[in-house]
Amino acid sequence: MSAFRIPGKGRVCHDKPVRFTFDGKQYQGLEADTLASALLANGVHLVGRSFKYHRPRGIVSAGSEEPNALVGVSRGGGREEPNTRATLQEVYEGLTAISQNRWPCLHFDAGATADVLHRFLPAGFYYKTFMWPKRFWDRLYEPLIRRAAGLGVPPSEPDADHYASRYAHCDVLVVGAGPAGTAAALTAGRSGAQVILADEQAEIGGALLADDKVQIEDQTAADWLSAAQAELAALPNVRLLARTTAIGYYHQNMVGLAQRITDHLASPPADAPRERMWRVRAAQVVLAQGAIERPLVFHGNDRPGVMLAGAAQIYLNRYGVKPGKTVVVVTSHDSAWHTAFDLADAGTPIAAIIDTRPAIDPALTEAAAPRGIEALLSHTVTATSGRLRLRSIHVNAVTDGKVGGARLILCDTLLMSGGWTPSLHLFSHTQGKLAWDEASQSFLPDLKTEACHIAGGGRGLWGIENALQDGAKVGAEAAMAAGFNATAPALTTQNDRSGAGIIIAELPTDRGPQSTRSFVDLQNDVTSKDIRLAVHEGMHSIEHVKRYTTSGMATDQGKLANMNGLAIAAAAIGKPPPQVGLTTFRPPYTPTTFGTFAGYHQDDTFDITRKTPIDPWAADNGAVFEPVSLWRRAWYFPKPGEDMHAAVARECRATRNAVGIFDASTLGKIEVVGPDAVEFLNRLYTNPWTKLAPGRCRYGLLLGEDGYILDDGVIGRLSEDRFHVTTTTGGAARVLNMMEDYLQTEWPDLRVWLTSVTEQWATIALNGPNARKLLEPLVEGQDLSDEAFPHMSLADCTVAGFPARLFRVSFTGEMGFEVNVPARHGLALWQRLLGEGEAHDICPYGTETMHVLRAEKGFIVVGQDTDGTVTPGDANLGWAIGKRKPDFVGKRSLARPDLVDPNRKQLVGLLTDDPKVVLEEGAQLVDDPNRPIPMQMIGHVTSSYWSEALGRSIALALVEGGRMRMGETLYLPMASITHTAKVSRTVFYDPDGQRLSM
Amino acid sequence: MKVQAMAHFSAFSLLRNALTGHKHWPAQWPDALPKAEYDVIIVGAGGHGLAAAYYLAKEHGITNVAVIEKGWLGGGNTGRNTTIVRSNYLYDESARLYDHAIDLWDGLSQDLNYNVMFSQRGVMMLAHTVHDVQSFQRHIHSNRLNGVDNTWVTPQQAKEICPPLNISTDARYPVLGAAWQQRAGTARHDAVAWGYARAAAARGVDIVQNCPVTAIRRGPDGAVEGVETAKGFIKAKKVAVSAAGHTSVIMETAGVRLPLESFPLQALVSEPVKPIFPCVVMSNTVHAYISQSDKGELVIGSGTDQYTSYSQRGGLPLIEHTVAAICEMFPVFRRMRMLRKWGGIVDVTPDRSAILGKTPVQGLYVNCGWGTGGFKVTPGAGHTLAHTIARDDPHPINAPFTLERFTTGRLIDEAAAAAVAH
Amino acid sequence: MTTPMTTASAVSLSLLPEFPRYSLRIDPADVSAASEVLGLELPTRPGQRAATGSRLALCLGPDEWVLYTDEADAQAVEAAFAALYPVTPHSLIAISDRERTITLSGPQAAELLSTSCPRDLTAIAPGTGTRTVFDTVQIVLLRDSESDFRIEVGRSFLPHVWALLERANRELAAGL
Amino acid sequence: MLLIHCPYCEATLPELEFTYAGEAHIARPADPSTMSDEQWRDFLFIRTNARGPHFERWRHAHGCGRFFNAVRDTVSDKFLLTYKAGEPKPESLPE
Ligand SMILES: Cc1cc2nc3c(=O)[nH]c(=O)nc-3n(C[C@H](O)[C@H](O)[C@H](O)COP(=O)(O)OP(=O)(O)OC[C@H]3O[C@@H](n4cnc5c(N)ncnc54)[C@H](O)[C@@H]3O)c2cc1C
Ligand SMILES: NC(=O)c1ccc[n+]([C@@H]2O[C@H](COP(=O)([O-])OP(=O)(O)OC[C@H]3O[C@@H](n4cnc5c(N)ncnc54)[C@H](O)[C@@H]3O)[C@@H](O)[C@H]2O)c1
Ligand SMILES: Cc1cc2nc3c(=O)[nH]c(=O)nc-3n(C[C@H](O)[C@H](O)[C@H](O)COP(=O)(O)O)c2cc1C
Ligand SMILES: [Zn+2]
Repeated sequence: MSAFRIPGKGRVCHDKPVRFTFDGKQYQGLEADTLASALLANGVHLVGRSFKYHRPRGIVSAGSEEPNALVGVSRGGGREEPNTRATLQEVYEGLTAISQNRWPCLHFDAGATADVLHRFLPAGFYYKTFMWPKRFWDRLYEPLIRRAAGLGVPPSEPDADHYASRYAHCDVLVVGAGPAGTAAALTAGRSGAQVILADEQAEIGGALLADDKVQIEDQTAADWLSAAQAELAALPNVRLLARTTAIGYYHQNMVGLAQRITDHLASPPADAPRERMWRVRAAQVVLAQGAIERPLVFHGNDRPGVMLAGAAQIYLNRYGVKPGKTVVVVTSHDSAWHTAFDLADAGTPIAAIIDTRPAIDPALTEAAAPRGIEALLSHTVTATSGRLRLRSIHVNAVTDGKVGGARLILCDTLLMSGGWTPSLHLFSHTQGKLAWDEASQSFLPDLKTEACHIAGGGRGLWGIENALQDGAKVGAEAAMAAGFNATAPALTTQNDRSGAGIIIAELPTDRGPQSTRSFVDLQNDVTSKDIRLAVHEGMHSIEHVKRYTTSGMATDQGKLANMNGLAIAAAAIGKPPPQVGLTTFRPPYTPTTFGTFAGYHQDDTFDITRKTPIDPWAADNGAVFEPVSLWRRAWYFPKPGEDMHAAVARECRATRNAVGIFDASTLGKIEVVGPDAVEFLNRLYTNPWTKLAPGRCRYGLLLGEDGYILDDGVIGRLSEDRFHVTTTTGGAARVLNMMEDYLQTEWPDLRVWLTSVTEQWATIALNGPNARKLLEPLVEGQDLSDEAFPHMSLADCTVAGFPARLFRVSFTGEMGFEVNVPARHGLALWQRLLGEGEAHDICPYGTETMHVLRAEKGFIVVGQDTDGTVTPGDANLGWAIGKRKPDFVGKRSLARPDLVDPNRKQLVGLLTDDPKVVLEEGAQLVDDPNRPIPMQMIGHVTSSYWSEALGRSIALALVEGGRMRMGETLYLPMASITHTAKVSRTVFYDPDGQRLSM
Repeated sequence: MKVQAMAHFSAFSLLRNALTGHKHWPAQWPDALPKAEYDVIIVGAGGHGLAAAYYLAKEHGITNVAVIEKGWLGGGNTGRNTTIVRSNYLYDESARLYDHAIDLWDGLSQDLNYNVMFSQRGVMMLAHTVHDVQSFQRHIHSNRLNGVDNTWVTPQQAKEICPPLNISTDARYPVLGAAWQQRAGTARHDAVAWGYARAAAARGVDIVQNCPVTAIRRGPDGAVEGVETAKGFIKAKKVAVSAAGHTSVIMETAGVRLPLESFPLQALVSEPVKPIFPCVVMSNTVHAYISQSDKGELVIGSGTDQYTSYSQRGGLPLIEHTVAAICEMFPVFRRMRMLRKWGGIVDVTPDRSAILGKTPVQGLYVNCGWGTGGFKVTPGAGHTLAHTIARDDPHPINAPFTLERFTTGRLIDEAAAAAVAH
Repeated sequence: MTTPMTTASAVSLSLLPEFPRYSLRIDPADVSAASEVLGLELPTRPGQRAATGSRLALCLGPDEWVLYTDEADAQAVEAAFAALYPVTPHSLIAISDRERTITLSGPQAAELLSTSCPRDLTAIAPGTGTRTVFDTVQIVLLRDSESDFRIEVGRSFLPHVWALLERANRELAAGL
Repeated sequence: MLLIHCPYCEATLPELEFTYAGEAHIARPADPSTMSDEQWRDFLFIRTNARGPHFERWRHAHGCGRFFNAVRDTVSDKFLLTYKAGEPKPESLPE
């Protein structure tokens, strides 16, 4: 046991030693220690280096507000992380931590030369320098700055852990489980309300964990807390969440909680997530976050050994650790006196208590005397010394505002308290208004925007009894607001060490303003001088001061710095603090891992991958897939040794010469039913539908109201009142939503109903001269002859014994059928067709072959040959417009001046002069390749393939005035070569459509 | 005309001032009280408005100018964006405008005598689908012929440029390649606003902060007479509104309704770490944008929320999605921590391109609609806006960005072409 | 997908085979006609359901219901509505294969759902159901008892939902 | 994440079930062909973009499927009111 650990004291397990290493050296801590308390117990204060000047830094706080004690923690397997707060990380057997932002080591850091040069590196120095010579910025200055900046080293391997999430709904969410929060949760819990109580500490209790003097309801704080914990745990309507930080207060009482689940365990169970994001929706929220102690700003206030007084009390009473050998306290608030007394009583010599106040409660000085503590009122600290650990301080008397001569006091620990700041971060997330309280020199909650209540230290109350009673009262209010009957118990205490204080940011000093180095933001090395410089340079908004100095922008987000920074800035500006105001608090309350935000969205469940019923066959048969919207689709089916080109050429040949089989299940399908179905389609699609006979289908074109092509597909009329509409794969959801929108809001009088059947049907396309031969024997209930079932027909029938909706359509120019069967039968039908198809040289093909074959026929793919700026006319689809229809969606837009411009880009074919050259999709066209850059472009290639059927390349392109350029030679300047191509019609293959009935 | 002496910023002046305790730096911009009348009033002290004021003074000799800001200068989107600067836009009009901006960015620190930390670390736009590839190739070819650098890189090359990138072919959104613009990069957002403010102020421009413009006043002939503000009426024959998300509210007071909607756009930073991320990576498919600032934090951008809002907040689900996407592309970042997230109000037009030029009202100019991507154009927008105001006639570069295009249908639809944000 | 088995599961999950299922859309004014045909009173508030014999109807929206029945009854349902159409137009579409059904049962079933479903599950009483989302996937959620739920999910979304449920189920079993 | 009251389901439900559908009360003209280019532009593109109470449409897409109207304060993001599609624009708004 080390000299700094008090046997038997605190809430740590004295019989459960735990070994860990820091910077490679092994230490021993106790179970329930944090890394910080364990290091302090081993006499280690120096734990890190500051951001800018690389100054040696020690542990300042005992909570999540810690700016200095950030370490790298690793447990192998990609489980390494930078910037972990030693004050929150619990020790476990084998914990490995290292210090950061130092080279070569913590005790000797070359980066500390920045400290020597600090005069040349004031706030914003980089805005004023590094501009000459200009080219040095990218090559020299910036890389140097970057290397010096940053804190820890980022992980280099993928994280092996996983993360979880939960939605929760409750009547009352209590954030913070100090006396106020605990009492609130108890009161609300007893009323029967559903309660969640969350605290970011490992144990609930807050201030009670560190107070062994106070008696509550005639019990010790520890006993009362145990009873409260037990009662809360036993209430079925209460959920207790320790190690859980409320990170953000979002709209309408949704609070995000980040729960740390395994970081304190030596060997976490495999299925346990590391962290979990709770998204809690609460009817009422109680914010009982307590208050954060303010550091004091004075010359040399950043040395290892200088610590917040409240933190020392926590280390002493909760962890049984003494902060040092000889302690001095400097304060403007009573609370630090009690810390000094506790330490003295535990055997730590207190050299002096320095209080800036001229007069205080005499009870305090009276209590100091018998403990042998020298009490120095109206005094200040003007300097400190010691490189890696505090050695001494200068203490001066202040009389009538004048700072007297310095007296040297030797000490290794200086505890400071500048008073307390109510924690209102979450309240501020709601855009609730704060009001300045002159008496406590702090902001208190004022106008609320959400159903929330603030209790305890968060609204400036001091003392355990106040906190308990306020918590109980607010807990009852919250429960009642949520509709429960609650009564607040009267909780009484003895030995409650309530007190008072004044707020003081900067200690009086005898030093000239230029020779002080008084830190306001410890991590970012922002001094009071920097803040004054910013104001001096015209930064009169606190937001400018923040950004110019970076005060409050470090990983503690100004939890310690903001109020002191404000006080100093306000004084420099010459306005009272409330007129200057605070910067905005933003989520998360404390830094939260990306993994927690990502939750389950990791690896296989990062995003949905939709697969068709036939996908398993494709996967088994070597398909290469491509993602199309959320779907994965078989792209092509290479045989061993084939590249994409060879596979696609083979698939194309087979389809044109025999029969190809294609999984078209991803096509969107909507059934449109009702007496007004035809009218509905007339209004929506460009085409006329009235005359389409049942049993027949037609290509349909859908525009946005802006006149540009939005989607297309085949629409079949099943009966007078019933249509089967198909959409593109990516457009399915969008089109259905658009249809519902028009139906519900523009034309509610139409009697039509829409049902998505995309997933109801598996769709298998058969294309090729052998398609009918293959299919005919398998079909029952429908004659497939040209007469009975011509191109563009549909029928309900049976295929291979499965109920089917059969279309005769073709997207390839070959005779084609699309068989829809209930999805459960899709795979069986596919296999059956493949089996039967062997005799007909069947070949499965993927989306790439489908694209080639349709391009040979000049069929467009919406989204590839169109891009949201293409009209039907541009795409040669003027024929698809019902000329006599008075209106349809997008019609009016087509008459706008720019949309009737004859020089618009129009879809044409392109044939390269060299038939072997396959153009790049996206290649730009010019009519004169000899112009200088910027060269005027007149179009671009939208689709381009090797056409196996034609034995040459083909392409589609959008070209200005394209249809008037038939036969013209255009140029495609590439990086190192210019291709030439002639404009052609878009139909390259079988222009007369003879193959459709072959 | 009161022209403030601007202290020259340099390593030497820094040294000299260090020796005298930094007591002699003048204010970077004085707190101006509004005069009764100006030649030109610019509403909104974002980067764009300040840049316009600077170029009015510098290039057109018009210095009787006020920039009127409702809050603190640079506190709008200029102070809350992910600082991506690039010019590899598809359409000729956009490419010219954004490339004009890059030309101005290059040398801006020296021009303003303020280090705006323009860092040409390169921007990589990842292609995850065949469609992405087609679209990016179209951009690359178009850019080349427009003289804008943008090249295709393979997944392996992408990984060499950006080592944390996951290029596994098993990824849900595998990297099929990327468009890479080397001249692109980032700049320090605050410094841009401050640098322009300081340089404009030094040329006599008044910067009036904490002074919301409540209305634009028009005379009996319909022409602009000035602006109503929280500090009273201020006269000016020329008023330019450059108020990003708030533009439509102000323009409405002049009777001009605009095709604009204001959406929340969120961004976040991680805790600062040692250099790990050398360039900018954008993925439009998963809506995530990332770079590392000179201070070491990862700067990450998200997509817009679905509903319009002026709350500068935005929702949690979107942020969760963005962070998940970042972790998917860079699995080493899962243990990194989010330090802070915030929102901005971005003004979006139907074609996702800006409106920059004259309005139907005599003497009223507008610069808006930059949506999720106008930081990069700050110098270019300011420069051409100044030209438009000074000559009452657009610069050829901003001439296509008119309001009329929404009537004629001559849209500049970058979004339709590529679904590109930032 | 065959019915997978989970190990170390806190909640027992199973996948039901396809069964006859219909989407019924009809003008709210005509509901009684449909009720008559169906032989059960169609509930008119979203979330409510009614059952008789093998037939169960869940109201999803003001003019939308999902109907369940068994194979033996399917033809009868279709025929009855076909006969109704000329008098009272409506839309009845077979969607037996559109979705798959996952059952969840066990005391922790609601907790399991809460890992990805944003709804307040206490507000979904046994004997009711609703359309909602699980993660980013649209589902229909039916609550059969305090501890028994059904999720109906579009078949291509099933693997995603299933994977999430399994992961979360293991997590519940781990107890942390 | 917002909470939205669906006037059809008569329940207040998470935003994730809803999709935003733009400004409300912009009826599609009965006969677009009679509209001038300017009028048509206004219909297509010009929006109020109100700062404060905003009349807008939402769809309970993953619920009852209905489009409905809402008044939401775009400064606080708070819903003041929701009502069924087709109902008139409310004359007064709740506090
Ligand atoms: C999260 C986020 C990420 C982004 N990422 C990028 C990116 O990576 N790259 C990129 O190029 N762009 C990005 N953008 C967009 C970019 O930030 C903006 O397009 C750009 O900053 C706009 O500059 P501005 O000067 O026009 O507007 P702002 O900087 O918003 O300036 C407008 C000013 O007008 C003021 N104002 C408003 N109303 C009034 C009034 N009534 N009276 C007086 N003053 C008024 C405002 O207070 C504000 O200061 C991003 C935006 C956001 C929000
Ligand atoms: N040195 C001292 O004597 C001292 C110090 C502090 C408080 N107190 C006493 O305690 C009383 C305050 O009691 P209280 O209950 O208001 O505060 P508290 O400080 O006892 O409890 C606040 C609790 O909230 C938790 N918390 C804060 N933010 C959180 C977040 N975002 N998410 C989850 N948990 C969060 C903290 O971990 C802490 O446990 C004061 O009135 C004072 O008398 C005494
Ligand atoms: C590029 C960039 C980097 C930022 N880096 C930090 C940072 O390191 N620390 C920090 O606290 N905030 C950082 N911020 C966020 C700002 O603190 C602030 O949130 C943002 O400017 C929006 O302002 P608001 O939150 O005050 O509304 C950064 C912002 C930007 C745009
Ligand atoms: Zn609903």
